[in-house]
Amino acid sequence: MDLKERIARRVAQEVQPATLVNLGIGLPSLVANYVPANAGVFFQSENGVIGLGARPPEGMEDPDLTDAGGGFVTAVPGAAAIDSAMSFGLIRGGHIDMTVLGGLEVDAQGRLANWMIPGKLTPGMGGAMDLATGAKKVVVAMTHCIKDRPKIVESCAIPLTSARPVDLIVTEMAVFQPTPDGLVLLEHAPDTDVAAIRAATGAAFEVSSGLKEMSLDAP
Amino acid sequence: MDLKERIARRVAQEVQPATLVNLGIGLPSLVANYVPANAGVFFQSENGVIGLGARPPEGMEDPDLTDAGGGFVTAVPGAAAIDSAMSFGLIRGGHIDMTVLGGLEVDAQGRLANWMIPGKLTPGMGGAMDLATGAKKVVVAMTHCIKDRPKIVESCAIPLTSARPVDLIVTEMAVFQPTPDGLVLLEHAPDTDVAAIRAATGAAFEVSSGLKEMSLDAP
Amino acid sequence: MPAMKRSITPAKAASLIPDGASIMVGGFMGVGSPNRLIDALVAAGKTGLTLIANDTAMPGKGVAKLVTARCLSKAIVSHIGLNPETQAQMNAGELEVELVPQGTLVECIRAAGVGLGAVVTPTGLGTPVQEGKQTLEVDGVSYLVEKPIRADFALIAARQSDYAGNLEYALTAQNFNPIMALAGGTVIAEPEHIVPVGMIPPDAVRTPASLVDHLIERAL
Amino acid sequence: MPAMKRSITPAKAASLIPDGASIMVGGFMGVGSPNRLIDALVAAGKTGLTLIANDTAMPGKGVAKLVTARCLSKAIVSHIGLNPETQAQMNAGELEVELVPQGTLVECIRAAGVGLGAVVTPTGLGTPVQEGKQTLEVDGVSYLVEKPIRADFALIAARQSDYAGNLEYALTAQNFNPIMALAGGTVIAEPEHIVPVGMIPPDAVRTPASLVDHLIERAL
Repeated sequence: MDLKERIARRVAQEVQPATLVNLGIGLPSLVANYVPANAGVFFQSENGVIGLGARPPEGMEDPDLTDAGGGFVTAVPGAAAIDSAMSFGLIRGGHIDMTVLGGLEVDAQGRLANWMIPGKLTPGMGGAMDLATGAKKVVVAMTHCIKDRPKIVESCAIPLTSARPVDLIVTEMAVFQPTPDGLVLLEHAPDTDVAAIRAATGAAFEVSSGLKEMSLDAP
Repeated sequence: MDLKERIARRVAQEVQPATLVNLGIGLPSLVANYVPANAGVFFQSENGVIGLGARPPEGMEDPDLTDAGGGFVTAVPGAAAIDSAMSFGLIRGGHIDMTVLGGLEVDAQGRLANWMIPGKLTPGMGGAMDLATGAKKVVVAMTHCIKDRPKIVESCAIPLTSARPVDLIVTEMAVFQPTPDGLVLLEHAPDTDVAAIRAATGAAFEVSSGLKEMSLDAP
Repeated sequence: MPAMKRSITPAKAASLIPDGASIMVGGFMGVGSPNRLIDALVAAGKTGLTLIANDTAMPGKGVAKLVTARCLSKAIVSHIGLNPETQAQMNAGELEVELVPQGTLVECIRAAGVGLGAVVTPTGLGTPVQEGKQTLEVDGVSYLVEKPIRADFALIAARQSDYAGNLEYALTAQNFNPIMALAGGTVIAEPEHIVPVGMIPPDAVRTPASLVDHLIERAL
Repeated sequence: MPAMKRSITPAKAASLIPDGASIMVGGFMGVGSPNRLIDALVAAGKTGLTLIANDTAMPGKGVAKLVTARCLSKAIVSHIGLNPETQAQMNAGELEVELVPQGTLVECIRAAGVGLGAVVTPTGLGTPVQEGKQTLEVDGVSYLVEKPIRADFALIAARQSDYAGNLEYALTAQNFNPIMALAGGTVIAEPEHIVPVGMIPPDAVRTPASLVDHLIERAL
């Protein structure tokens, strides 16, 4: 199981039945693979569809049905097509039960930075600022480090995506919950321990009294 | 020709071809009767239809197709059904070329009051404040007096509908244009003159150098 | 596959709404209102409700039944002119009426639904609507700051739903319904028809299923 | 009967748009963009345009052609990550790029279209998006005040139009199109099909005809 699959499996456990969920592009989009088809979950894609389905078989694409990355998708029975005002109305109005976003950095308060690296890369925020500010629950799904450099840091070196702390951070090593008193380690991966997590984390954190091992079973 | 028909005929001359027009309930709604069918005019009803048609024959009503007063209407080919947000988005966004509103009072600056009489009657403003503030051109269609009391007054005794002056006032006696310097009399009815209009008007007004007789031909 | 919703009776839906709750109810002069749900509220003898709606219709129609049955302590509406009962209860001090310009009303409901902090509008400036409100200057122009309007419950009428809760509306029965579906804490929809999931094309949906909490069963 | 519109060629439509104009263009990563009109702008060698769009797509698709052909002096968008040309021209100081959160972008376009003075939103607070902007406190909560975004022209893609200009959209090709149709000084729509007036049911219309100034003729 590669790191991304591990993270996606753990995040999938956060998806509640009968909810509306937005998955960011890249790693977060993998989460859909581990959500049971009978969970009654609707996936939203912010470009305008609620009820996103799997990639269509070759030769069965519709150029007018795509995800936020421009890739071909399908729609499940019961899907709705919406314009961008309704799409972001749902996001900003708190109608998205959960969003999963990728991360470049997260600070000790749990605030996400994921839309630009000054002087290097400026993809833009797209819908990330709206999702990070407006979704009911915000989960960051990211690798713990990039080239051995911790992505969870005391203070972000790059601009924030939102002043609102996220609700959960899931990496291949650990699960953290941001609280008003700082980060709390809830879970460690089966192949690591608190000391290793401390070594790979750039911010102080408390260890939950209920610390447990991360389950990698999909729900 | 009764007074209301006279007013409606004169207002109909203000309706430009190929425009979108909102008519208030009551007297203003009569204007539609004098707009040629081939003028390419769309009538909007703020409860949610663009392309309002005539009253349906008895036995051919649709309870889900009504005007702003709740009366049965039809829709012309090319009509669109819209929700209240789009309807008032069009009104407030300047997409209505012209609205015709009834009036209780209009002041010397051309500001309309038509939604309540304190202590007596409070129908409410409905969409009148939005129309008076947002339509591209606002025409007031009203009888000149009520029980010999002028409705055009120096200062309104009842609350204003909008701080924005209207563009034209049409009564059975006269046509006035509000300007930054006050009201200007543009036209007098065939059966009256400036002196009679002065006697029936509670506000000072200039007489246009191009004063002419009101035409009562429908366009 | 989306979550499905088992439809409930109007009486059951009414039982979810406590006395004193705020309710937004779709409809325009009685057209496009959830009539069986309104009847159930009257039958249950609800009191102290705050009504948010375009108008109070005319006696015997739509939300006017809530006025007549004295279910309301407050009404936030744009027009009461066709309902003498509203006017009478207001004048007698039995019903508080807050009049809001119709465009401001729908925009403030939308603002609550889409997470905006306020509506910034010229409508109402220089009129009694301005009283007690903030103004905001943008590029040298003054606007009124109107606050979002939300409610504990949104009671919606629709032409058709599927069992997921996707809603379609018809003609002028649409009016405030799709906007209110965004702004109610709990959204109860009363469709005329309920069809299986998959029967409504995605492009025909005006209110996505996720916004709807309860469906009223179709009339027999 | 509504006014009808004689459809025009993409080249004729492009000739209406002067160098230096601001244009909003529908589309999301190239999906739902008025492609023949974009090609015509490129063919006409337009320069100095300000583009307002969700993104700059990917090279060879949608509005990316305007970037590649150097038709633009400024782009107001939420995302440029899939178009390295945009990034390169920005870094070289040849193209000014203003990044706006996507929800704020669509809401500011809508605000311009529906006559609101500003958008009051929490999105962007405490981030670089806040720089130089007013904040507004409502009931003790701070929000960012974002200004309406309008353009000289809105260039819209639609699945179908009638000859009055009523527009229908399809699936995710809808995106910004119906909102931009509210906010362009002149609105030019490029439908895939144009049908006689009366063929589109009133409830299927997403952009009413009155908003559309010009229709591009259908492709052969």
